[in-house]
Amino acid sequence: MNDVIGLAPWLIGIPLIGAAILLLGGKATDRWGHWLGVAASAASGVIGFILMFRMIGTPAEERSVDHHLWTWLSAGGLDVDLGLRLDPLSLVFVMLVTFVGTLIHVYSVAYMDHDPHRRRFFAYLNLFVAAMLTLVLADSYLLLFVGWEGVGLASYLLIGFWDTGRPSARENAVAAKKAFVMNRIGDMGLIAAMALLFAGTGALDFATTLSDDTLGSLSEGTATAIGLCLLLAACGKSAQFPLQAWLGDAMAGPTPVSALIHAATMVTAGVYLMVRSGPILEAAPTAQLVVVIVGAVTLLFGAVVGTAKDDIKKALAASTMSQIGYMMLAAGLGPAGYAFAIFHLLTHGFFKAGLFLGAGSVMHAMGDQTDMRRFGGLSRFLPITWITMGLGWLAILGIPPFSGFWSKDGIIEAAFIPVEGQPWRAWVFGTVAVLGAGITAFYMTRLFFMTFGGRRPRWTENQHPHEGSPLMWWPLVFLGVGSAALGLVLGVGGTFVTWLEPVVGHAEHHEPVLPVPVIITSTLVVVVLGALLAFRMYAMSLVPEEAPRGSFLTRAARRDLYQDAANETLVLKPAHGVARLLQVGDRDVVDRGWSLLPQVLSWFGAVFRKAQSGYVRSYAAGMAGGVLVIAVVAWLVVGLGGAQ
Amino acid sequence: MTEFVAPEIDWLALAPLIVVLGAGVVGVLIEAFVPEKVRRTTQIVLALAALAGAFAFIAVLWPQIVVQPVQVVGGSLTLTPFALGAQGIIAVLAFLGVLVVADRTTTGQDAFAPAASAVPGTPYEDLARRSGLEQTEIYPLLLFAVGGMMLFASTDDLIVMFIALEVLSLPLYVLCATARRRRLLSQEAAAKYFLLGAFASALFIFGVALIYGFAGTVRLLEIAQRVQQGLPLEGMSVLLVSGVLLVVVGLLFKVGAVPFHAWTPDVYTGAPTPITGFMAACTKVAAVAALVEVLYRISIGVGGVSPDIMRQLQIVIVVVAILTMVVGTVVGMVQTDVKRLLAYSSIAHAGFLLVGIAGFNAPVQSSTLFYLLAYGLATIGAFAVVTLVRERRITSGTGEDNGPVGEGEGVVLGEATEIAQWAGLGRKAPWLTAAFALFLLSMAGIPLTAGFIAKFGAFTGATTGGLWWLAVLGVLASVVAVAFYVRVLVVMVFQKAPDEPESTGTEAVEAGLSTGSTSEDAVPTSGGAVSAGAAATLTKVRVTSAQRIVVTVVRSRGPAAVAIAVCAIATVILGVFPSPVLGLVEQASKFVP
Amino acid sequence: MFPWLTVLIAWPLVGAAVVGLSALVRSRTGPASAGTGLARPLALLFSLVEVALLVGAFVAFDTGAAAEHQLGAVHPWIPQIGASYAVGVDGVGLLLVALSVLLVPLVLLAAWKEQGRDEVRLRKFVGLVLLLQAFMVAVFAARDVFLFYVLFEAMLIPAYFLIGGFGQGAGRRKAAVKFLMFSLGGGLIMLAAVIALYFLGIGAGIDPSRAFLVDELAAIDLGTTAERLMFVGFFIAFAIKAPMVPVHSWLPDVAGNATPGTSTLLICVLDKVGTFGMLTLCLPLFPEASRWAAPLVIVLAVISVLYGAIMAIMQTDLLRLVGWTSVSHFGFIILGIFTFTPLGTAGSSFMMLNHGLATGALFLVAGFLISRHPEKSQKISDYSGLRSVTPVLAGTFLVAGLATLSLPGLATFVSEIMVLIGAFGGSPAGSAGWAIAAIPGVVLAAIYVLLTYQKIFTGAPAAGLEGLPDLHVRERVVAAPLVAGLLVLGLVPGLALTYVNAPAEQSVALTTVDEPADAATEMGSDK
Amino acid sequence: MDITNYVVLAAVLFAIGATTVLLRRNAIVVFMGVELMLNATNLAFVTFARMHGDLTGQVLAFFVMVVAAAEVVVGLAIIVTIFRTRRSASVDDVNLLRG
Repeated sequence: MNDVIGLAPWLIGIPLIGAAILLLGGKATDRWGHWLGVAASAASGVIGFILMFRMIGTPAEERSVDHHLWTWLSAGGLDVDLGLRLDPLSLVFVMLVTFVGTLIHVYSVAYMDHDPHRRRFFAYLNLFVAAMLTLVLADSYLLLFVGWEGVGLASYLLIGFWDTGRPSARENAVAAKKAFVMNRIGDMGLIAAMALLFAGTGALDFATTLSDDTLGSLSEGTATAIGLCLLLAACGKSAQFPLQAWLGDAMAGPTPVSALIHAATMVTAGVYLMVRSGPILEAAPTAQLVVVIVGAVTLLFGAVVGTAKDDIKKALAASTMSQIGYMMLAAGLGPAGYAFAIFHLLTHGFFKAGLFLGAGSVMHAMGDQTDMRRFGGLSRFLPITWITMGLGWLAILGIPPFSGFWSKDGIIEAAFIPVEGQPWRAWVFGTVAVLGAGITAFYMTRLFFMTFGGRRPRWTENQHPHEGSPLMWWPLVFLGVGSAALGLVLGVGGTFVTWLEPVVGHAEHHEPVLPVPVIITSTLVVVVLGALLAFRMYAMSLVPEEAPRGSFLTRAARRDLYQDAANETLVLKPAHGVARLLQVGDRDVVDRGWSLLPQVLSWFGAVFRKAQSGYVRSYAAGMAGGVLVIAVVAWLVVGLGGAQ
Repeated sequence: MTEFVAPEIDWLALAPLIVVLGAGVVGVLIEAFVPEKVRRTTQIVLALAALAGAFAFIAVLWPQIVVQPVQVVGGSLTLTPFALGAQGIIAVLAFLGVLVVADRTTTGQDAFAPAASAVPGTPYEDLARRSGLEQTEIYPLLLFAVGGMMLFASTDDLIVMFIALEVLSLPLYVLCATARRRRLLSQEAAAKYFLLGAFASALFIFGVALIYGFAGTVRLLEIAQRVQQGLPLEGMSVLLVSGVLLVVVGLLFKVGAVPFHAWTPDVYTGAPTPITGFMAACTKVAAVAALVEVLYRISIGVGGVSPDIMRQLQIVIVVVAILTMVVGTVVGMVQTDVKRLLAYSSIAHAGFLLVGIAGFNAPVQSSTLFYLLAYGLATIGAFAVVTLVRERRITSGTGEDNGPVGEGEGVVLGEATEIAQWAGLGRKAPWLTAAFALFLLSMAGIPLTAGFIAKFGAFTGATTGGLWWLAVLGVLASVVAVAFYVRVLVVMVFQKAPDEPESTGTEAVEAGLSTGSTSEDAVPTSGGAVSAGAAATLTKVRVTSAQRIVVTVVRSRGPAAVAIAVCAIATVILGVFPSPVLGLVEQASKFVP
Repeated sequence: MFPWLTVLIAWPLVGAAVVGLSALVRSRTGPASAGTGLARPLALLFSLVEVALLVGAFVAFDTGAAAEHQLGAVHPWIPQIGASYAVGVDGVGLLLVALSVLLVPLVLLAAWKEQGRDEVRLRKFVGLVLLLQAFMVAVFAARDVFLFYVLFEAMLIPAYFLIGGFGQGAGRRKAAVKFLMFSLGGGLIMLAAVIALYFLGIGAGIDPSRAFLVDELAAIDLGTTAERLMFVGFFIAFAIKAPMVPVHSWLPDVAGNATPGTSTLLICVLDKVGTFGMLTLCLPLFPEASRWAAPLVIVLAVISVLYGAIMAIMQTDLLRLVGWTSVSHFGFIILGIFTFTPLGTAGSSFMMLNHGLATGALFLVAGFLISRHPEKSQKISDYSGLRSVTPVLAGTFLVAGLATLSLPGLATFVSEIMVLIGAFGGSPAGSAGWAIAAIPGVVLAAIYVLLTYQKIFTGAPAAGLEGLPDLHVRERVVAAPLVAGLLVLGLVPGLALTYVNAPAEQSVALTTVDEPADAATEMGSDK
Repeated sequence: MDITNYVVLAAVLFAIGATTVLLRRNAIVVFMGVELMLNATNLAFVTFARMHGDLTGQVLAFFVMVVAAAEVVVGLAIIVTIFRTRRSASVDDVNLLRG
């Protein structure tokens, strides 16, 4: 391992350099810039492979290596190295990020072909890859935070990529800002968590903070506080309830961005944080419970929203939200769930990326149309897209043997594992998980058939949908295969679980409250029911081109269950009121208060000035009076002094 | 047949006085015998030489005085280092003052009326002006005043002090009345100054009488001894206290402390500006020096034996100091006329000086001397600048000629003393403005100028005397003071000069009204020049005849420029490297005055 | 040893004088208003040589003893009143000296075209800048309370003329006066405390001819009441300078009316005197009183953080906005200083440097932007969609903005996180709570930066702005060093932390020991 | 006769003089008030001289007279000039300078 460890920094370095070249290089790099971007991403992918390969070669207990680069921050008892931690967990992410990332780079070469600023786009993509790798490779919370906000920045730049020169430019910019700010709200949690950690353990690096003896020294209260702060951060980054509002708007970015950042990798960083901080959470059961609840709520929330969206990207975004809800839920279940959380994260990374890219190629074919009510019957025109998305669809439904099944089913089983003292938990969360699976089946089927199925196309005649260039559909194929096979490869015999054990620890086997076969079958039944329902509604019958008014629930779901309205009324309006108040206060109280001073003085001045009447006699009188007054004062004071 | 025994007199100690007063006498003779062409030059040279000589003698005297103070003719002249220092400062400032007085500027006119006795606007006056008469008597008068001041600052004998008071006052009364322009104001200033001054000196001398009644002597040190011995008769303390009080009041009047300040703004405004500068600087030095001597000799002179007396005096000074600072600064804030503003600033400075003096401890003497020097330099410099900022009237038809016309067309009139008129001076005359700004900053006590070191010393003095709260008050007061200096700064440096004629014309008219300016230059026809009422009519005249008044800066013929430069440089040097001078004045506090 | 600081102080003075005299040269060779004269190149030359001198100073500085004051000299100045010319810098002082030395050439470059062809104004401007630089270097180096006070007040004068004489805003005169009055007011209150210090010092047996040396004064034990009173006197002056709510009113006006260059020098360097004074005068001289006042100060600091940020969000004037952000940042700095943790204090010291770089960059870039507008408008609403018109400008602005919102990877982040984490473990009561309360500041920062960026650079280009030129070379040269510095210090903060750690440890030690006098003596002794 | 009477008389005279200064408009009369104050002073001097039994006080009285005379010269000169300009000797008319 140690012979190749030196390569690790280049995982981050190469894309970073790529981004730098593309940004500083200016127009000169326009011609070949995009290929440089692809190359950079691919290069770190290769390095990732090498490291992965060597790590598989090493015995399990030696699979966690900290590679120290240089002392980053050393002051007042806080010593943080700039160091990378390579272990199974981080390498899984490295593989995901670089592999999917590279595919999406390639896809973008074609997708962004006509965009004058393609170079900038690739610079941002590389920046993202570098930041994401920093996030997952960091060996301390502080460095993790650097990647954490780095991906936030990249996401900001990419969501707002089209922030000028288009009718929707301003909206895109606003969406980007919204994403960044809501992420920052989560980041407050990470900062607070770091403060608590430093106060509690005197360090911020994983090696120290996550070791058992340090955690033993932490009181459960502190641990809970830290856990909840971390959860807040995770919610911001992973669009979990209640900080989920930004993800839908984030779809304003180019589709490859949605695929890479807002489906496959960045949004799952929250899950990574949870799993990485597993030891802390285990020291704080309350925090764990909250994590599970947040996960459960979000997975339902996302699923419900997904059922009503007509915009294909927004529907996928909602589904992402919901799927991450599953991962969160798993991450809250302790060692039993960690592995499946990451596993689902991995598989989801593939099939969701595939679905997004598919959606992208559909939009590409339909002239950037995103409304599914304007699609339909595309299977004939976009066969490759149809098939690959189909694989993704089956995967996300969790139909065996497609990859989703292996990961999601694991999570559902884990959800059913009873917690001593709280028997209700297993039932509640288990049911939620199953229910979620059903709804997922419904909206994904809806999406799939509204797009490809249906009796007759719902687009105008002058559109001639066709597959994009090979650069676009090859990545689709790769991802499709991945969505189909990955689960089988890694899932059978728990390969993946054992692979992660060095990091997340071994989960001794618990029996779920229901026998496993029962769970599996019931889940499948629910899923199939959901799918059939959707098939009946959107494949068998006609889909109206204009969205019907729908039930209250539908309308609510279309509007993301009024999350924006809630934020508006609960947060923004009051905050704005406060701000206005402050503004007025500063102008009319503070500032005026200060300016009052000279006014008062000059008023006195004007008064005294009257005494200067110009009459000699009054001057003389003043003098005489002065003499008397002073005499009296002198006498009085001394008199008093004598009295003492 | 007893033979005559000549008194033992230390002539060297008297030399500075003798030189100055003697020169004054000679000056009178010059008026009589020297032909008119060279008279002015002779007078100027004589005056400057006398002051320089006096200073030379003082320099010679200094080493021996700091070792051992001397009393000449039984204390009528008592040279302590403090007194001698005061004399030196007076000599220096007077020298600079004379330079400013002597400057005729490129207009060829000095600031004094050709025939002060002539009624404004009469044909006789016109004649006097046309024939280029000049009143060179001002120089002997100045010398007499300086002599009086030097004596005033350095005597132990209250009567001598009284005489010195008159010797310095009477010439000033006269000088105030001799302004070339705004004659009415000038005369009014003289009248007010005289009446109030006479009143004050009456109070002073009555106080002396009472003290004499108590002590049977008018020598401060002896008085102090009497105080020490205790009261000869019951109820005599009343005599002493009220007597000292009256004497102090008489001095505070000269210092210009509230509530005895009322004359200051009017006189400073009305008097010819060079005289104002001279007066503001030198008189204050003399008066403060005398005040310190009286107070300290009586109170701590013999070891502060009578706490009551000391306490009462301290209270008087503290009360007056507070009043003076407050009134000086606060009223200064609302002034619109530069000369008046400087007058109020001098009142405020009297307050700060008193804050130091109120500390009642020997070291204060040296800080006081330094303060007086710093203040005097800034004041003379500032007023010198004022003399160069003039109004220029530009008429369609070239008006009646009065005095040669400066560069550019139109007629140069009196000083433009409205602060508003100073707008844009920074562009017209950057160096002059810079100097004036420097003087203002020094008065405001901004570090790296002499004024700051001075203020620091004063407040330190108060704190040494245990009056730290008074020091804090002083600090707050100086914040306010800063405010009105800054106001002038803003106008001069940042504001643009108004260009369009109408506005300036009317502005100047308003200026004329508010300062009651009825300068005979502005209106040769005597009709209007009676009172403010008439001033209104003459403004109509101005507006109707489309004349415009613009503000110009006349070039100095040299002396004034030298004075300004010296003041400016000295102000900076005393601010950055004050230690040599501080070292000198520090010796002044070796002895109780 | 070579008196580096004295040279660093003297050189700009020489520069100012030479620039002033260059007037004569011009007037002999030709009309003074003819095109660009000697003033600018001369000034730039002097400021660059100054930078070279600074390098020498850094080389000579022994980082091993960063807590001690080095490179200095002590000479009697006004022995009669006990003032000496005593200079010397510890790590923090050195960094701030560096800041004031490095920003000046950039400001001069940025203002290269500002005064147009008006040679006279130009000469005044650069002359004043050099003068101000000398004062700033000196004030950060002063080790004598009297000297410090003198410079503290004296540097207001050039600043005053820079604000009032060269601003764009109509209200610049009022702003200048407001600035001067606020600062002088605070300064004079401080003067009272200085005088009191003088007496107590002499009372405690300090040699009256050198009664103002900080190290000696720190060694004496002033009575509790007196110490607290004097602390208040000093602190008010510093709080006004810092600027801290509620005595901040002068800052937005100045920022909104002065030229960006002036604001840079003023807010990014000169105002640091406030926090620097708190750190190097209040704590050593009045440790007990500092502890006594800390709880209140912390509250005010946190209020400043949030207040400044919220006000920044509400601004419509670009430069005022940047000014308000500084109120917020100074809040962080003060928070770090008065929670008495090595980490927090080091963070604050580091932040003084970073804020200078970040806000400086923001001010200057904003200046470039405004100078491009046909009406030189400062209203944010007058701009729109410029990202496509002037991409480089937009990028630079964004980077500067990200530095202002302290994005990880940039130096500002390191210092801010140090302050927050440090403050959380602070010793005064309630530090943790207030540290948490300050964290929302980071969200507000994100809002005011990104909102501004969104309004100015995104959407459809505003009418009349389509043709604006992008940053040209001179302007890129100005922005590059700042951005580079922020990046480097963000990745290798150790470069700066080696200078601030030891002083931080020490000043915390001062405030944590029970008997202030002891700590003071050992501090005095290790000089 | 008790010495107090003399002192009181002096004081009364002084007060009358002061009152005159404060109350009368005519500059000449005002000035006469001042002179009256000076003479009250003289009386006091002489009285105290007698009391202390030394001549200093009496000599001082002469000094005061001389000074008074000098004041008269200058004072009348000024007052007369003003009178000639304004045709009025009322001190209340000379108030262009104020504020």
